[in-house]
Amino acid sequence: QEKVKIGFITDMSSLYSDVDGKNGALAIQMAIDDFGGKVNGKPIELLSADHQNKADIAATKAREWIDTQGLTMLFGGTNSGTALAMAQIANEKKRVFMVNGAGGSALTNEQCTPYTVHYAYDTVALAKGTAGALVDQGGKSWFFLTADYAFGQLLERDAAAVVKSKGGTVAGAVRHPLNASDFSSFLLQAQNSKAQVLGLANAGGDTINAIKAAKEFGVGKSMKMAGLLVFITDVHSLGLKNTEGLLLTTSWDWNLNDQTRAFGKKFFEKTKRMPTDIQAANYSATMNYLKALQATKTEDADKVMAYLKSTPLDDFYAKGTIRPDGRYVHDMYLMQVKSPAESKQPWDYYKVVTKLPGDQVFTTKAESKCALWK
Amino acid sequence: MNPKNLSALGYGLLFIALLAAPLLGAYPVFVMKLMCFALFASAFNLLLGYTGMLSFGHAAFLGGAAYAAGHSIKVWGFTPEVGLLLGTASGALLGLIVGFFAIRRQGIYSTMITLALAQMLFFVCLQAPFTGGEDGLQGVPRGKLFGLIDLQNDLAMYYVVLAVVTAAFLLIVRTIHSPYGQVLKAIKENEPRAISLGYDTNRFKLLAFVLSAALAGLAGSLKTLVLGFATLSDVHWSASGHVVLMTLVGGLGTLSGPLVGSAVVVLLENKIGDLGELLANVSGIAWFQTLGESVTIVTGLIFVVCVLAFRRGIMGELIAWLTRLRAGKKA
Amino acid sequence: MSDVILETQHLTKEFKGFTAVSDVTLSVRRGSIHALIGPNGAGKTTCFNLLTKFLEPTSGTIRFNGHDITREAPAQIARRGVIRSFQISAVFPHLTLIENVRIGLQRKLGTAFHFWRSERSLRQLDERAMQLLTEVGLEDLADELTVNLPYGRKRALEIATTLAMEPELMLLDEPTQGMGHEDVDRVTQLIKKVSAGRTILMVEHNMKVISTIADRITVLQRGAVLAEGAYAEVSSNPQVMEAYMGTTDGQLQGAH
Amino acid sequence: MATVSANTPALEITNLQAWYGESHVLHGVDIVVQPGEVVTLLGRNGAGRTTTMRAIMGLTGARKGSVKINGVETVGMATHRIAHLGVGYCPEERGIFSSLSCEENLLLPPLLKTGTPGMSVDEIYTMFPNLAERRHSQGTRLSGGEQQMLAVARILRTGAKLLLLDEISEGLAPVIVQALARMITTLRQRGYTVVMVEQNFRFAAPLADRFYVMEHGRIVERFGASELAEKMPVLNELLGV
Amino acid sequence: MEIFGVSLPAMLSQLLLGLVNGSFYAILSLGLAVIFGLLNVINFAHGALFMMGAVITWMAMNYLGIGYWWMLVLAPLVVGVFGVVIERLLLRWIYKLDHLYGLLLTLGLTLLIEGLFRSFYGVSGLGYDTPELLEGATNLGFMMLPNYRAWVVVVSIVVCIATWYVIEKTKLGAYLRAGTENPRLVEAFGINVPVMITLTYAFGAALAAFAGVLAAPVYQVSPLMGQNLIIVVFAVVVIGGMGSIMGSILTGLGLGIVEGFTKVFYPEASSTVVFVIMVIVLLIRPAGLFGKEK
Ligand SMILES: Nc1ncnc2c1ncn2[C@@H]1O[C@H](COP(=O)(O)OP(=O)(O)OP(=O)(O)O)[C@@H](O)[C@H]1O
Ligand SMILES: Nc1ncnc2c1ncn2[C@@H]1O[C@H](COP(=O)(O)OP(=O)(O)OP(=O)(O)O)[C@@H](O)[C@H]1O
Ligand SMILES: [Mg+2]
Ligand SMILES: [Mg+2]
Repeated sequence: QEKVKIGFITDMSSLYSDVDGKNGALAIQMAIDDFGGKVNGKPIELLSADHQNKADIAATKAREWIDTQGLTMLFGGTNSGTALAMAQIANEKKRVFMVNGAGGSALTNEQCTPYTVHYAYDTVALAKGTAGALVDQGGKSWFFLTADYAFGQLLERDAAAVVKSKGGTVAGAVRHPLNASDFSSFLLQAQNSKAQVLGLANAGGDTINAIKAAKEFGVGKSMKMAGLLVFITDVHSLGLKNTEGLLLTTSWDWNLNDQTRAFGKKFFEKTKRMPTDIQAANYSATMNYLKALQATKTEDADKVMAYLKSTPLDDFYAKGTIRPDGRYVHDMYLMQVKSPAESKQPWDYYKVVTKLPGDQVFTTKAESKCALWK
Repeated sequence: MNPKNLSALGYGLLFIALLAAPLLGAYPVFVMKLMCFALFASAFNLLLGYTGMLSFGHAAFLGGAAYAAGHSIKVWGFTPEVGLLLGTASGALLGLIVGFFAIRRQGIYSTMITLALAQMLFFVCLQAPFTGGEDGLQGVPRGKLFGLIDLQNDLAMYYVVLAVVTAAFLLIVRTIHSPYGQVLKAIKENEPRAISLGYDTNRFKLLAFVLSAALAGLAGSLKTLVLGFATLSDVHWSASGHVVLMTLVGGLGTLSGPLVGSAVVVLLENKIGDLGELLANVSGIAWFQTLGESVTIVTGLIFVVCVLAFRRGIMGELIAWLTRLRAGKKA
Repeated sequence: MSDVILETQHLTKEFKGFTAVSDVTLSVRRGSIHALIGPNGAGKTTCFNLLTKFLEPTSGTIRFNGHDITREAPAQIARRGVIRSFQISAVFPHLTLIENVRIGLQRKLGTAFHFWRSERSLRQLDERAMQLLTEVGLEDLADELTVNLPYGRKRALEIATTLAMEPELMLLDEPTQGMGHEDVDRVTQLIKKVSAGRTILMVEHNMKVISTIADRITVLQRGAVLAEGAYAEVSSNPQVMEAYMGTTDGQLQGAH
Repeated sequence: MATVSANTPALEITNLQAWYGESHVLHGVDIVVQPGEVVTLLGRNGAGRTTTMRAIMGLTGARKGSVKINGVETVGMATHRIAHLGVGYCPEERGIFSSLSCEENLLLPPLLKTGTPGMSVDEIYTMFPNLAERRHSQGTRLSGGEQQMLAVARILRTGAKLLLLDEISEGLAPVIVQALARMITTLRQRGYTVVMVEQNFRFAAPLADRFYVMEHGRIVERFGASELAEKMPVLNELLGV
Repeated sequence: MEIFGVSLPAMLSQLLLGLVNGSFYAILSLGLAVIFGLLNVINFAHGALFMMGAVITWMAMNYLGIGYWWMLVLAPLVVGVFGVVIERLLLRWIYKLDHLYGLLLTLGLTLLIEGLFRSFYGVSGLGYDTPELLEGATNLGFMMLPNYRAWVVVVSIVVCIATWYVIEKTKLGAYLRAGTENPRLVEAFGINVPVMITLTYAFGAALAAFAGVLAAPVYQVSPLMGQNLIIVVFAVVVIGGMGSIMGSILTGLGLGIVEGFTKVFYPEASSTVVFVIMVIVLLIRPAGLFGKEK
């Protein structure tokens, strides 16, 4: 094998293409370039493909790359369905599988494999982070607006559990169908519940439309709004006027410190957008993988995985370790969206409310169903 | 050579090519996927091309069966052959239900009914616990066929798929050239007249629906078995749109059309990135590199071009061309 | 078996307050050619539609061979042997002539749902189909596509297909409409010929045709029966002349 | 626009060819109709008479040759503009609109600026009492014959001076056929030009000034009303009258 | 007072909110019905045209500083012109063919349009603010109704009724209806049918765009915003029966309300309820609520 090939498969044309997409690929390429384009004397090549959110395309592509192109490492993007399908294949074919965009905690839980590294965030961390921190700050009673499918229900369940465990109450929940576009009715129900916090257990367009309608109905005046999965691109498209005061959890923001700002600036120059935490994680994950190759002087997945799991990571993205179940444990942040007045420049949206320690926000050993971590 | 022999020769060559493909280095999983879609498109074409009923909900049969087969194999531990049968049967059952409503109206109304019902199934699959929601039903084992042949082996799996798809295709051919097929043709031409000749046309149309759905279900079950998962995209309406595209590109109402069309569309979907890459390298125009991210745009373009300029589809045009050629020779 | 094959009692059809067929009591004798005539809009076609259940009667009963068929579905009635032709020609345009006729013959084989059987199993019907085509003078065109036929020939084909059903009772709605004289004569003779052994109920405006072949005539007007009887009897009825023929000078002849 | 002099024909067709898709149906038809004439087109089924009418209106696939209406060449003209030259067309298949009531059907064709007003609605209702009675009925719910009446009545209103009538006596009760015959006589007296296609020779014979006989998309015979008697044997042979 | 455990005021407010969604359904299904009527084309692109209306409104605001009120007129105009182009360039060639081809062509067009817009604007959407004049909410006693939503209901009902009147009660409407059945014959009567067809499509497109402008301040403006809506609107059309213009308006509004109530009693089903109703309606009335049996 004369080349090291990294295969990146993500949604480039559909629902989640903004948070990861081709800019996600660009981040990986940036890492490769910064690394010098070569590792162990072999040139590094990035293959990327659009899976259009279809698991079958993702899986066939992955399988084909491994079988016919001799892929060294597989990198999975957004959407848990596609990521899970790829994880199976990476496992079968013994390839390191890095995954960022997908949030499904099953990747390192029920369906964990020895080759998966779940790098950026997962649903458990989002739920625990936001809910835990808010209850601590006095947001005791909650109402959930939940997207009615596995992902939303999971978010709600995890968040509700945290709320209850900390002595809070769940005043109610309304399950809305996916892509519900009109949220006014649900928000009215939320308002009538007189809860203190409105937890948005949904994603993407649903979250955006819910936030917009909340603004219209003045929900924000009587309740605190907490988004369980909100990306900076969502805030960007809604504008601060609509999102001001919204609470959310993220694994990274470009405006945390000088290091992050440096990366943000570099990225912005290429794309005219600030990186999402996923895109930053793509860079970081690639870099650390390449370092592992260099350190182990091999591409053998088992050896590389062993190295990755035994070596603490530390860079502009995060500090932490990769657990036996494949989860990269690092700190997360509870953020609040700034008011238009507070924001000093474009993309300056977040202020840190609290730092959420990694060992508290991710699944605990007791909760884990992953056989590798027993 | 007369057209009949010519087409027999064509199918023969295709079959031999498929037999030899994995030995010649073709990537078996991809070819299997192609065959599944070819069967799906042929099943769809059985309904549209020969009864004139356009179903815009065929994803329901593909996806519904994919889940049923996947679930029964993974969770209940059924053997692959039983799983396939069960998937096919559930396709048929769904076809019976959708068909029951669809045949109550004609033309485009009936189309919209299929779309709406399929959409209902989509919502059910989205929420039902056994489908795994948007994560999909993952990790379906291939198991052992009849407890003997280990399908984990790609090659074994490949020949099983080839056999099943070929058999299903032959069934379609036979159906079209059967007494029943004749009646279907008559109904398509003039339904009131068929009624007045004593045919209960609704039952014929329903059977066509069920047959088509069952075969689509078979395609879905096979696909689950091959790829090891079933996901929401199988039941989404865009999958229904896809199968229409395949049939249209290949040639509606021709037997070989759906085979060719599905190959073209699936190849395009999977290889368009490479194609763009190639074009960019050859022509030096960097824009081509973005082709990989514009699958929908390209798909849309194909639809438009096909409908406007290429209505008979690849095989349809070819057949028409051959006929003209022969007519020219005769004259 | 009684010699009345079809009988209606107080058959009525209303369309939103408009009574198209009102209280029609009709009996058709087995083996006869029975004509239904009347001015435009008298309800003849509607009557046909009721008899074949393409329309649901508002009230009244229809009995065929002694069975009450008032509530049966169109296809069921067809299977009992009541076959109709349409006022507007009804063929399968993209099938060949012989295939058209075969569709009519095929149902009796009982293999109509057999999607696993070969088309070749239908060859056994070809002989009979050719016979029928010959009867209507279309034998030379057996392998033509039906679309390409002129109108008159389509009607002839339609009759051949109807005959294939071996109907006990044939309902013909203006069978000669749109035909040239030659064709009219041919079809008239054809009807006469095929009436052997079966009953025919027909609507026709061409008095020449009626006077030649009809055994019995019922005249409808405004949905109700105005007169009934043999041709000579009906044609001398002044009310009929006034309502239908338009001339009261006693000299009854069709427009043709 | 060409000047309409007294001897400009109302309709002048020269070497008209027409196609449906790839099938060539008219192979050079020549017809001349003077203003105020009633001309009948005879022929067997499928001879191409309907096609001739449709070709005049520009409703066939392709057409070639020349069709002049009041001296104006219409080949290459859009159908709706042909109508505005003062042509009223009553199609063979009647073309009653089911989404319109009987009366809406009647009032549908716009009035043409031909200088002569057409018949008034009252006049029409007097002529066809059935229509008056069923005026609020949905168009296609009328009986076959009623629809036929409506199709004819519809173009009498517009003020079209050249009427193309395709088999209008078809499917009508003898009473109505007689009424139609009277109508055509009246129209002729009022100076209308009429081109009829008729199967029903007895209906057409007393009405027409001149006859054309078509076969296989060509005119094979033409003669005036006065020659009718002597032409009967030929007609018999051609049409089986 | 309570109904099934929900207070009357809450019911009333849900009813009003349902009406807002119903208004969108009504305008969209109306446009679909008009286009289907005359062109015999199931305009799958309706959702994309709706989206274009909204996106153009956003573009005008962000690039040119043209506000909402202007766009209420301009966006339908622009999209209407776009409709003319589509009709002249593409749809024109397929009228004689089976419905299938119209559906496929417009489906392709949808993918194309949405794909293009997406490559420029991504998918997370663009924010659009409520016009100042309609900001705020009115206290109705039982609820705070945002003024903007009230405006949507009123204006869409007015537009719907005006359209209904033109089509069912005027001469122009009679031409449209007749042209729907037999365009060639209508043309033979001297009516310029090709222009009529073009304008009808343009009008349908403009209606969709109008709904898009109305939607911009309510929903997030995004290239995919039409995609899900269009399928629901198809169902509305099947339920209504496409037989009458009034039918599609009433069905649209009615289903909006039913959907609104479902959001209270059984929110999980709120996007399936339309399809369930469709099945029930088809069982009882195969031609739809207002459809005419052929
Ligand atoms: N579906 C319907 N709705 C309302 N009225 C109808 C319907 N069908 C027929 N009619 C009316 O019923 C009357 C009888 O119609 P029918 O078609 O039976 O006449 P007919 O005797 O066949 O006449 P023709 O000789 O002209 O064909 C007509 O006045 C017609 O307008
Ligand atoms: N739409 C069409 N497409 C193809 N061929 C057609 C079409 N309409 C008519 N023809 C053919 O054109 C020829 C002339 O038909 P046309 O309708 O003009 O005859 P006609 O003299 O009016 O006869 P009829 O008495 O049947 O009305 C016939 O052979 C017919 O089959
Ligand atoms: Mg009749
Ligand atoms: Mg004719």
